[in-house]
Amino acid sequence: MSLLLAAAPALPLHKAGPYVAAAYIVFVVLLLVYLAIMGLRTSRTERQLAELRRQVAEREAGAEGQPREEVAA
Amino acid sequence: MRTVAAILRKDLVLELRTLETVPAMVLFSLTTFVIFHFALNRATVAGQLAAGILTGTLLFAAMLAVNRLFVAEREQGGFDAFLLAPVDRSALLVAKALALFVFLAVLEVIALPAFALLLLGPSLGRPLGGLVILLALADVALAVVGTLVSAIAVHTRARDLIGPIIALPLLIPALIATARGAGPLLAAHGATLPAGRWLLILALYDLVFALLAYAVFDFLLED
Amino acid sequence: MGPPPHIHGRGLRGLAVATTAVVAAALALVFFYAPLDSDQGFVQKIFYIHVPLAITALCGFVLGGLLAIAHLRGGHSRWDLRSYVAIHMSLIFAVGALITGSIWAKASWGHWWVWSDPTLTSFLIVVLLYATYQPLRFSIEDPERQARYASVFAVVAGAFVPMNFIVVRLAQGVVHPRVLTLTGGHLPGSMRLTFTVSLIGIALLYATLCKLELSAKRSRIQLRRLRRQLLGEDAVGYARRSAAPS
Amino acid sequence: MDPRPAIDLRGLTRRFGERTALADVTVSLPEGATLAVLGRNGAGKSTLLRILATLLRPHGGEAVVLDEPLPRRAWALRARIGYLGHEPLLYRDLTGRENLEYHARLHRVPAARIDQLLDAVRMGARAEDPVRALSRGMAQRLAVCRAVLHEPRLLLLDEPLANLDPGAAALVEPLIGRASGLTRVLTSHDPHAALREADLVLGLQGGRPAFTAEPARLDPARVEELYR
Repeated sequence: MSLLLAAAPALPLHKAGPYVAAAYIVFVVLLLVYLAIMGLRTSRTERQLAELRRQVAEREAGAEGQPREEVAA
Repeated sequence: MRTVAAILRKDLVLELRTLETVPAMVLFSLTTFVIFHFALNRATVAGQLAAGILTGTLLFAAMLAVNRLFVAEREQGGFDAFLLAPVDRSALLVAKALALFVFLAVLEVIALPAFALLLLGPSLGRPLGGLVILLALADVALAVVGTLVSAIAVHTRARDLIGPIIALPLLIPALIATARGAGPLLAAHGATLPAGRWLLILALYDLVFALLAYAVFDFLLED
Repeated sequence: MGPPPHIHGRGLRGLAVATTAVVAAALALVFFYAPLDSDQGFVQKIFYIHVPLAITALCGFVLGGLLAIAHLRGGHSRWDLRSYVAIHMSLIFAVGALITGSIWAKASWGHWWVWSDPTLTSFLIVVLLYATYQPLRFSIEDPERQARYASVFAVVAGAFVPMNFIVVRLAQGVVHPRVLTLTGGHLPGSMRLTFTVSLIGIALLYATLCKLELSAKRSRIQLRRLRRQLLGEDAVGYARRSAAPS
Repeated sequence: MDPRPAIDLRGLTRRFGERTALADVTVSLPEGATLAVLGRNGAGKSTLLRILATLLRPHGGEAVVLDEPLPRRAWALRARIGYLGHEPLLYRDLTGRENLEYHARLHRVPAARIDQLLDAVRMGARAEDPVRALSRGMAQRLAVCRAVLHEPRLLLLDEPLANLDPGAAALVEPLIGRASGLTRVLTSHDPHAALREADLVLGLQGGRPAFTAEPARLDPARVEELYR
């Protein structure tokens, strides 16, 4: 290991470390931000779906009692 | 071909009558040369710097024409009128690209001597032939890509913005070849002909985009 | 009423598991198996994330163009949706590639940006071009026209990607770290293995995220359609203008 | 020969995004007859005419116009239809004659036809003026010339008399009126005028056909209902 390092004329490990870490952190952060956004969007879709289900159930319950009302055009 | 000629003729007559596009391009170019004179604080430029100023200015001036190219068609029913005729739709692409090419050629006939007069250090006489070949190939690139992008942008809400932001990155390879090819021509005691590879790149670029534009143009007219 | 529809498409779970496994394996190989580069040392580890990101993004752009051809030929909006997702995701990957590339440039050449590197430069041009994809879509209100024009853009830009790389490479001398010669000719076997696994991992990640995005978009489109059918046109309200296909 | 209808629409549908502009329009019009399309603004009249003019492609149903199925044979149809829309489709900075010459070249029509038409609508004296200098009515007369320049068999007229005074309307009558003997589809801001001209009336309400009837058998109340 030390032999290999000695052969490298580039940055030594303690200087190169932060750069490599930064590159991989950028990747992870991008991924996490994207997944967070997707999570928010999915939960919104699910909320709207639940809302829709509730509305449909309400309509069906209402329609049983009385004849269907036509929505005025 | 007759359809292309009819549209081209109509466009040139319209431009002659309204003088909307080419004079604006010429004025823009001249003003830009003056701006470069002050911004660089130089009396004369030569070599790659001169080539960069010239090609950059022509590229931006071309954007003015790209923004205007289809506006009359959109606002005065030219698209409908054309679509109602039993003609090949590619004729519109060819005619508009030719019109844009003519506008650019006229612009350069005025802007090139003006550039030589205002900014260029070395004489323009010797490399003129090579420069004309290079600019002709560059104009084909500008005309083809400009027409394609203009046809896309004219139906967007922010067409004056969408046109240039799409056209400019697409034209960077053409700009690279033109500017790098023109650099040695505009140097003191420079070359008289641009290096073959830049001409080749430009010709290849022209060919690829001409075929691409031809292939996709119909989809921009359909409704 | 049937069971609640699955938000996530078929096969997404398996794909996600495979992606996680390969990415984890790639990271392990990068940090515990691959030898240190003799020229660059530890910094060269960035190579294993930067280059796969860039390659995947570019392939994704071209893929977006191919999907757009399918849309233009068949006229069905599902191809437009696929093309949109491919380009959208590629743009995110491309931004990642640009940032990691910039960090690498700083670490190995001392500058955040180097013009002398044709690959990085052409990559920037491509990103600048594709950055106009969303504004273009957003600027066209009629959804059908939006889809068609976006596809035309995707086809032209997809063909532009390879051409741009050729021209920029011709215009500049090749001053790139030699690990980047992707033929792999110079890479020692262990490095090549690590690189290949990283590339597969990133490509799998791209596929997973595309699938995720695609199924999320589809659910929302379905939801809108259902609301319109069940509750009438008025219940849905005016569609918010959007750059995404609908 | 089997007299196939000039226009044969079955379940024609067209959407704009999520909005349905035209739904399930079925109508059949014999050669030489006139169809009046009535309805409020936004009822789908213009959309129907633009589909027939091959400017919009239908999204559903079948449309056969002059024996040519749309949109597949749109190209072959174009030489035989004359379309007069809301816009005159003339360049404002060209003269009337230049505009007509441009269209004559697109349609491969001899230039002699232009003079003939200009005389017919009494625009000969103003033919060298740019269109921007003309009144709306004069531009509309030029637009009529443009629409019939190539001697179409089918006329699609979207409010053709909107900008014309009675004198000018009389001038264009032989070209686009009943006297032309052509198959016509027209819309009008004045339903009663349209009813006088029509052999068949199609009422549109929110993109859907409300009725299809001959004017003589049409209950006026149903027409009133369209505009309420």
